[in-house]
Amino acid sequence: MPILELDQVSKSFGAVPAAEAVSFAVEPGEALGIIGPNGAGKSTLFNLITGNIGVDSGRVLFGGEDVTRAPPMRRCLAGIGRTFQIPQPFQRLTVFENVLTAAMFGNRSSQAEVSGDCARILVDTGLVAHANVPAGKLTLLQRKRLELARALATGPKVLLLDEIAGGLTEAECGALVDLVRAINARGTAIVWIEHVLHALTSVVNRLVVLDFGRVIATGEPAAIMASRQVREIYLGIEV
Amino acid sequence: MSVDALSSFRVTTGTRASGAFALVAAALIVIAFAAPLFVSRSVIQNLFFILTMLALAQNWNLLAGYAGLVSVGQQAFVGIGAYAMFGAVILGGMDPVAAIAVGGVAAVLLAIPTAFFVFRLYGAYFAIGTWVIAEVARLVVAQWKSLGGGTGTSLPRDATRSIWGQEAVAALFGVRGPHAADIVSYWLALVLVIATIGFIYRLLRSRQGLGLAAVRDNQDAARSVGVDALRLKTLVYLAAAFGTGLVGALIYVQKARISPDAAFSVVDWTAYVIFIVVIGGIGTIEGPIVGIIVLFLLQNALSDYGSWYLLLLGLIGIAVMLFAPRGLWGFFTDRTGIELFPVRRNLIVAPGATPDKGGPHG
Amino acid sequence: MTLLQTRDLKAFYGDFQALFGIDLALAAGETVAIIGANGAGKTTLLRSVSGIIANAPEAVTLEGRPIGALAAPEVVALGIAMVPEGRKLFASLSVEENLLIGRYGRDVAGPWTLDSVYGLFPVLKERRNVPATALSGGQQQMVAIGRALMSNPRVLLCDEISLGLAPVVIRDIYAAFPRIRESGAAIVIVEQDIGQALRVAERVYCMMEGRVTLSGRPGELSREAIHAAYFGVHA
Amino acid sequence: MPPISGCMRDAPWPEDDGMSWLDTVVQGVLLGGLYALFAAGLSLVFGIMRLVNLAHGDLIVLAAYLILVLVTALGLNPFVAALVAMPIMFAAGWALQRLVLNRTLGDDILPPLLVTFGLSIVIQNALLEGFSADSRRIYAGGIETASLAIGPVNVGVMPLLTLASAVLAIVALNQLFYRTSLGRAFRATSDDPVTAGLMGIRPNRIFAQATGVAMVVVTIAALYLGTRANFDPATGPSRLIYAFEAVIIGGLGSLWGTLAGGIIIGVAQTVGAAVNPEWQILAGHVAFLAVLLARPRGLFPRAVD
Repeated sequence: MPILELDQVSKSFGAVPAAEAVSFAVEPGEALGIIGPNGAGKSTLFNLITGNIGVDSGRVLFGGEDVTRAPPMRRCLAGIGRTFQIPQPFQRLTVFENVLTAAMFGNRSSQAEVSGDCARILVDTGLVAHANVPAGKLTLLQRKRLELARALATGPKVLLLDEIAGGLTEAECGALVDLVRAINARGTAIVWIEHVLHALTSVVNRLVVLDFGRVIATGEPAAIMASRQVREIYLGIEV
Repeated sequence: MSVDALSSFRVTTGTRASGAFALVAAALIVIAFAAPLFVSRSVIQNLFFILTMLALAQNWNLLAGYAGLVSVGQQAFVGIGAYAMFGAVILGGMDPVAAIAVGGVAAVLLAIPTAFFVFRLYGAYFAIGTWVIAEVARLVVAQWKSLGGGTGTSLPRDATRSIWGQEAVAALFGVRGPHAADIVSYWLALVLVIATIGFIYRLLRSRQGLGLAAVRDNQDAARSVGVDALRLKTLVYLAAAFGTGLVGALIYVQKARISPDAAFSVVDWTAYVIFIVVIGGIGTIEGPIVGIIVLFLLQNALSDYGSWYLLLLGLIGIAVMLFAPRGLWGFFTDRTGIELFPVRRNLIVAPGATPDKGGPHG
Repeated sequence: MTLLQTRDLKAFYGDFQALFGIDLALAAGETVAIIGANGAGKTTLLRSVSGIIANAPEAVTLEGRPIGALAAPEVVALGIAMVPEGRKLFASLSVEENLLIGRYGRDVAGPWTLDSVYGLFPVLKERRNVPATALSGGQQQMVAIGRALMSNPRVLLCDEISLGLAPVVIRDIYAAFPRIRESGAAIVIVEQDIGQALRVAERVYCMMEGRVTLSGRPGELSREAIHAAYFGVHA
Repeated sequence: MPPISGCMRDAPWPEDDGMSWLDTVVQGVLLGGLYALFAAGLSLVFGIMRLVNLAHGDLIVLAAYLILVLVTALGLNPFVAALVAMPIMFAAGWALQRLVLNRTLGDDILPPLLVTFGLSIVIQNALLEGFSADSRRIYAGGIETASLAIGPVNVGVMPLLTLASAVLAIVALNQLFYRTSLGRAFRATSDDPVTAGLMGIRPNRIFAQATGVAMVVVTIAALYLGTRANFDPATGPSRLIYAFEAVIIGGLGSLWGTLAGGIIIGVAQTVGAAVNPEWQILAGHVAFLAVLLARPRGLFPRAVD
């Protein structure tokens, strides 16, 4: 039984369709990638899954339970962790407090119970040296890591990553890939929107291609990248 | 960056400054309780004014400074708390001191239905919505004939002559009845302020407090990590109503005379309170303390200038909000980093050590 | 004679540097394309030229005159009009009102009037009293271009006009560009769709991660060179 | 804050027969015109810059005192005095926005609320110093007591003029909004200030002009407030609340909705007063809360927040 399933999910803003009858499923522990040109509706899809935006029609199922109408916090408690494409830290709280908030509310537990996990997550994401720095003072790349750390702290069964590899150097990208692989290895399913294809394809085992809010192809990364149609639409190059 | 153990870490909040302050605060509290021994009755009455306004300011600051709910209608709970106390004494024959608790409960009972209305409004409209609620409460209470209707009423003489603890204090300090009543009211105000600040400080250091701060910084992000923003804000709205109701009841035990226009006055119970918090430093516990001291000094300096006093207060409030939005204490703490009520959770990791295995991510 | 020029143009979003010193030139009546992957800094460049992002005065010059520090209202008054990314039409204004507001800051005689814009995009004429956001993506893009033309600009900045549009619609829109060029306006097109950009531009700049990695005439640039400049070494 | 009892003075109605209910409703509609005038300025400014000025009621009272001074010092007729006061109030509103309120605009809701609340206290106490706490009235001569018989109902000239002025003001504002270049700039800036800058619009100046226009409407409201009821430095807040209730009932940013909202509050108050004179103001508030319960976004929501 899939951990996350979208069934004919549609959403449009005025005359412009953001998602049209999008359907796909994610098995527990799977790593799924989502690619598509800018304006294809990828980030909107994440907001539909997390409940920050309501669907016009269709259903969102989590672990078999219909969460289409559930508010964001209930979906988080159910096990959906997400990062925002443009980092949204709690500016005046410290890095440690950002992660602590997610851990305490995401797992409904006390500060004592989760402080250890938060410290460990900060080490994993390379932020422990900035633990007591207000999040507003972090660089953009550190804020991206904080997004990941905060999402991890909620103890998610499915982790939604939104263009988290953009702007990284080779070394940073490699480290991120290792971390995401380690998280996936521990059983957390991954759904990752990304433009840095070499990072994405080295982790995910399946790709979904979105264009105009419609799923136009799904399959193995190698097959997808080789297909003429995907390269032309996505890369805009007459190949 | 392999995932490995963090054997020794601890989370601290206190600082050297706050440790020292705790000692000073303890000493101040002892002196404050003993004050009636060595200060005149008029000083006691001034201290009562300072303490009750400080308690109102802390409750308003909890709402606006920490939960982002700017209410311009907290006078509704001052008025309801006071009138419930009057009702319990005049109609129920209760002792005024005991009736203070009835004031607090009545305020919460009013806050539950009104929360349903005002939480449909946002920002400036929430503010004015709370003001309408206060106006409705004032007009309804003005219809309550058995408590003097629009012109108001007074506590019966036998009630004010024998409030709880009055004879004991009169005997202990060798003072007449009314002076003893002032001392009892003063002590109650002291207890109420300590309880209010204690409750707010504990709340801020709790899980709910962290959730509130997260919602204040970014509501969408907070909801996506499991924080139920509406539930937290409602919790704070009810807590502030309870605290404000208690203070309202206590103020009118000491005044012993009440009228709808006085008990629900937006100037006395909201305008002054907002200036205390804004000038002192909104969003901090120390701010209102600084603010009430500044207000009291200004009041004494300008007392015989009538409306110039409020005019100046308004101008200072505007200037502070425009040029130093974190107020006098915010200005001080930004430069010195000293916090008397620290809330920040600091993670101290022993150098080189790494976390131990275990826990859901182990 | 160079009409518009950027000299060592830098731009920051807080501590994140988006542009690392861009040198770009645009002659009167010339059409230049800027291509590059997502996050290359193309939009940041246009926002700096149009005055949404403030810069050093001499970082951007119009006919030699420093305008880098001017705010958007002053820049449009000098004749640099912008078609913003994502079109950004005004929801509470009709199609015609969106066009009319295009000349609010610069009302000068010139080839572009309501009628000539409707001539360029006939479909807009019948739908002129409809709220602008009720139109399809392609029609909204036409309104955004028409709105910028209404100020009879000397320089037209177009940001990602093919974003999220079907290929056939993109072709319709680009079909209007020859007439825009004939009207004398110099055009800067920022585009992710390389094929479209190469067909319409006289010169091309390719950007990657905040730097110009290639520039020249479309005919002279090989596909491999463009590929490398677009994706960087590891493509 | 004593209820404006004076206002009811010029609407005597017989006690019991069916005519009295029709008359009560008509008086309510006319009173609604006054509340719509209070609300129009508030609705205009909120529609453009999402700012609610808690000193709005006090600015109306300030304008009333200005008209009073012009009438007493220069011996002008109140209507002429109002015309003279309009440009002065426009300039005052323009300066207030440019120098003070523009600094408070931004994401945080605290600054505009606390600054305008402070402004309300400053205006009230400045007026207290200048004019003392005595109740004042602008005397408009014979017209105050003149009345017309329209069908079965006896209607005062001033209340009729008030409603007419409200409708005219809203028609004028709508023309300004939807027929002029400045109106387009208002709406464009309200939709997207950054892109408005690309069109050559300077948002800060637009906001100042919007507040200036709102102050002109405030001056009209002040004329009728001052001639139909007593006022003193402390009557501002209750006017703000009626204006607020009319705007919320009508729906944010919809001027015609504001007129409807004002009329609903007016009728609720006259009906409430007919039942028990002490319930006039309370009935208005209850009507507001009822609408808020049923339609939280007001009856004619236009501005989509």
